[in-house]
Amino acid sequence: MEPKIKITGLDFYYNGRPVLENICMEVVENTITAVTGPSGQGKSTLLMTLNRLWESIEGARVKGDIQIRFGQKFQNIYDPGFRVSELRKKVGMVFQMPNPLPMSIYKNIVFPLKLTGDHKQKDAAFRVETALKRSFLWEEVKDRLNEDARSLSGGQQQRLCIARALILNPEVLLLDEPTSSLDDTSGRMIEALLLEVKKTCTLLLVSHYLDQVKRIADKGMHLSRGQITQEW
Amino acid sequence: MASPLWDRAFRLFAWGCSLVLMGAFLVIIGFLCIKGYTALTPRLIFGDTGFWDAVLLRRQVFDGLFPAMAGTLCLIMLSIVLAVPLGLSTGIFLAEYASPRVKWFFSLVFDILAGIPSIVVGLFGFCITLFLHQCFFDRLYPCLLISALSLAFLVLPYMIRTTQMALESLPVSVRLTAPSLGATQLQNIVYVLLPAALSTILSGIILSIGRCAEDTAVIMLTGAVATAGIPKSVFSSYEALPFYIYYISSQYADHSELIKGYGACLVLIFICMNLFVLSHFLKKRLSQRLLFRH
Amino acid sequence: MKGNKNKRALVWVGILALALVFCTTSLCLAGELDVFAGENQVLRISGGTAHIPVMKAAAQKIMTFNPEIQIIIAGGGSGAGIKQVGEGLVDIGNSGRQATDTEVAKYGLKMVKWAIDGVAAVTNPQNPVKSLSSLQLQDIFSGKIVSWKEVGGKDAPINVYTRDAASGTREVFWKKALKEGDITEKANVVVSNGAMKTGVSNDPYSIGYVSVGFIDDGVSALTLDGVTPSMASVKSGEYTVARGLFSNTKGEAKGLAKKFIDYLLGPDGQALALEKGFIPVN
Amino acid sequence: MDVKAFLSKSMFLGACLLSTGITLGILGFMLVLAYPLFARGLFWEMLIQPWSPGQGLFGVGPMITGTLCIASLAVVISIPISLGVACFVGIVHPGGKGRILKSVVEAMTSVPTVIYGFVGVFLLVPLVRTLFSGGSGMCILSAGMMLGLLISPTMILFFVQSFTLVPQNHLDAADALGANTVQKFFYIVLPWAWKSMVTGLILSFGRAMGDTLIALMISGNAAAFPESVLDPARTLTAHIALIIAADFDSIEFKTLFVCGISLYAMTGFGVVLARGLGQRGRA
Repeated sequence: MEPKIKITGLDFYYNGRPVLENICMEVVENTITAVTGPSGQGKSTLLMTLNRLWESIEGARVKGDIQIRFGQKFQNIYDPGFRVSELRKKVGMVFQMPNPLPMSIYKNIVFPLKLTGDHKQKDAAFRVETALKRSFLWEEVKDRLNEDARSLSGGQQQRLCIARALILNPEVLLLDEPTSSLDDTSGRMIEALLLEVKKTCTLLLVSHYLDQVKRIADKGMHLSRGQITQEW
Repeated sequence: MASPLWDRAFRLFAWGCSLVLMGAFLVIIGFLCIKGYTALTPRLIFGDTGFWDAVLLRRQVFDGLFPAMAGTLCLIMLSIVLAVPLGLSTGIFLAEYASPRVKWFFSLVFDILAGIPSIVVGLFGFCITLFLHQCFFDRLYPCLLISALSLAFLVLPYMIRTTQMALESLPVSVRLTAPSLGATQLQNIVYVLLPAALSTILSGIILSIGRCAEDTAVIMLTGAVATAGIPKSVFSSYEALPFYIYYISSQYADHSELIKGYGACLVLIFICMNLFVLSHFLKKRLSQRLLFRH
Repeated sequence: MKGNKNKRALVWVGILALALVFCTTSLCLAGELDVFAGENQVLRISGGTAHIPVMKAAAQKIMTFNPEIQIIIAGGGSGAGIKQVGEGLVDIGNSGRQATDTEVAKYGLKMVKWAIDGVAAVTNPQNPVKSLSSLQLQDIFSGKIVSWKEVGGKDAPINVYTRDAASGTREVFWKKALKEGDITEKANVVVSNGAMKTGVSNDPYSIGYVSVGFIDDGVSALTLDGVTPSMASVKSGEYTVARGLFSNTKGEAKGLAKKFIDYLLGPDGQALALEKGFIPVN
Repeated sequence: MDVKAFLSKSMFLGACLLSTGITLGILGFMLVLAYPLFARGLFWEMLIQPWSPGQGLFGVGPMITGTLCIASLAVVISIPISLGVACFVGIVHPGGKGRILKSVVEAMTSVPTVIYGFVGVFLLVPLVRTLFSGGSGMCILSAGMMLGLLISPTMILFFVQSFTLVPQNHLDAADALGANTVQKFFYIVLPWAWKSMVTGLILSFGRAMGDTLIALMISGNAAAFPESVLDPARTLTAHIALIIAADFDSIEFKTLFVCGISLYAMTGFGVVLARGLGQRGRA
């Protein structure tokens, strides 16, 4: 039960307007931490500060300190020497809308390896298979790996996106309302999947389904007007 | 304006204008077809030379459009080859790297470039040639390369704008996917953004090809001539379809030459319409399926 | 099998025979064109638009004989021809007027006159006015006379057509027919002899001027002071608005340019000039 | 990896600067070549003086007048037609018929200008000549009509696009209140879209000014100040095409740069104006 992420005094401004104010929190290893709250209160923004994805947004600015423990050592992810692409390989992210790239299923999963130049290695196919198995998708797609990923159903697409994030074996996985665009059955499947993933990964889940949070989260916090108002 | 009379007048106006415009368009096309359909034979293109002799460049074609078509083709290919890398890179810079202020400035510059009349670009090309000829290379004349360069300048703003728009209009979900998996900005552009915007960019390129195919003002100042045969190098003068049409319209010697002019008009319209349809087809993003399977 | 072999041999003999016939006929036909054998250069010609039909015909003959040669022909007018050959932009610059002394001195031009041509005032064939005096012509072009009625035609305004500043035809017509009088600013400006002919033949109330070589059914040549412009009257010197057609080179003509000019001066070239309506010099 | 990122960024920036250099280079080159005229103070005079080489006057005043007349006429002819067609496409029949018409209009944008010129020479000019007997038929009216036809598709597409800026809920509200088409157009569409429409007008005007072939082929090219729409006229663009063959050292040739700079300045001004409008329209 060691902490994985430590956030202290985090502020986030968008076009000079504060979105997050003085966030302090800790996330424990191999747990699911849920962030709840009304929409438009900075939940997604909070996730984006953890993999610095906000940096591609025009007019955004961040202040504060985020430490993530890789191996034994905590590192400040906003350290000038810390490479963004390395960070994002270790901190995966899954979005609200499934976002398969316009290519085949196989190419989608192998895409992160392509970014590191590993996709030509012999074990690439094996790693794809493993990732797909971990995200409960293998049985459904093993015969159609060369089909367009956008031909899958919504739930399948979301699991594909999780598989794609998992292929790099991230230590942290950020999930931005991963089930809100899906029907109940698909949502339940994703939940089961997340509980599996928890064994090897630290999960930070944004959700506005309270019952979902109660079902799978180990810890929760409520975000309102850019501040944490409640923790349990 | 509440009375139904107004409403009817308004509809009538809209109908009337549409009919006038369509009428004018049909009259133009119909006029060319009626006058020119007799010219639409292989002779129009190859003159007295046989098809294979002409295509394999075994014999020169006189009295035919073949050299003009070949010239236009060379011109298009060369200009596009020159304009695409520059236009694409500039568009990428504006869409992905430039800050809003920088973007504002450069867009203004390229809007101005887009507004410059083509003949001014031609004048620029001509004077540059003259200048280079007098000062540096006395073997440099107005030629295919100069025309292609000038045309490339002409279509550059279109290419920049299409590329920029295509990239900027990509949804955030596509834009953030690769970075969230650890892609660098360059990887994101090369692997995700450009492929996703490709169909729009391609349709822009094809419209630029249309511009190159139809432009007359630039080429008449920079190297298109009445008789040149098939261009042998990029430093050679050349014939071009639109220039041929212009030339015939003012200098036809007899009726048969004029008929050839009508034929040339039909050929040029046919080419431009096909390019347009192709670009339309691409814009409908049918290409995505074709390009991304596997 | 044997029959087959024989057949094949027969085909080969046939092909050889055909090739032989081809070679000999082309050799016989060539004659004057022989000098162009083995050349593979580019010859650039520009300038006077009156010259273009002859240039095109000659180029077609030469390029058919030897496809390796590329002859590029552009218009532009006499002024452009002289200027461009002087600047070295083309190999041969055509002009429908003699180069001025300053031009000759500045560029070291060599002029070769290969044909004589008249410049005739022309009107639309429908126009009843068929003859004018010099004075009337000058007044029409200067804009003093604005209606055909004043010179015995219909009651309709006169549409004057003229050429652009680089034209040699214009220069000659202005000097010899208009006696250097003004040309009205309201005149329609066209860029070549061909364009002039097109313009005049399509406009019933027009007047313009073209090289005699361009006169055909589309336009009618005006009798000027009682002399009808024609090849005969130009040749005899009776019709005075005439000029030489020149091909100019920078310095003494060399290589392909020389061969081309020699060809124009030879029997073939002169025949072409005659065929296109000009008076050969030889 | 960082080197790669830096290199690629520099490359993209370089391309952008190069493209910009071309734009400014065109202007710079013309200014340099026209410098002798500036130095002698002739430039500004030339903008208004008449063209009569016989008297040593090389002004491009008639060409500027001709350009403005022809382009204005083209826009005046084009506005009602474009408005009507745009209304047809955007408001009266937004569905099937409108979509078909819009496709045809889009296709019209790809018709080469030289074709319009060609048809102008052999169809419109004789027609104008017969209708208004007397003139040569090569006049401002012919050129204006053909240019009007040339710029209409662009203008229509611009208008249609401006109409789409009108929020759908406003239109629904008007429908709910029982407004008829014409009321919807005047009370809702026009107030929303007029700025963008004016932008389209300015850009079309620039396009009409910048076209060479139609004017060169059917406007008669007379270098006098035109007095009526049936007079021939010469545009700046046609002047460039006509004089380009002149002696490079002559003053005639220098006037080309006066033309070039005026055209550059006018179209550039139009673009800036259109942008200004567009930006205020958005704010």
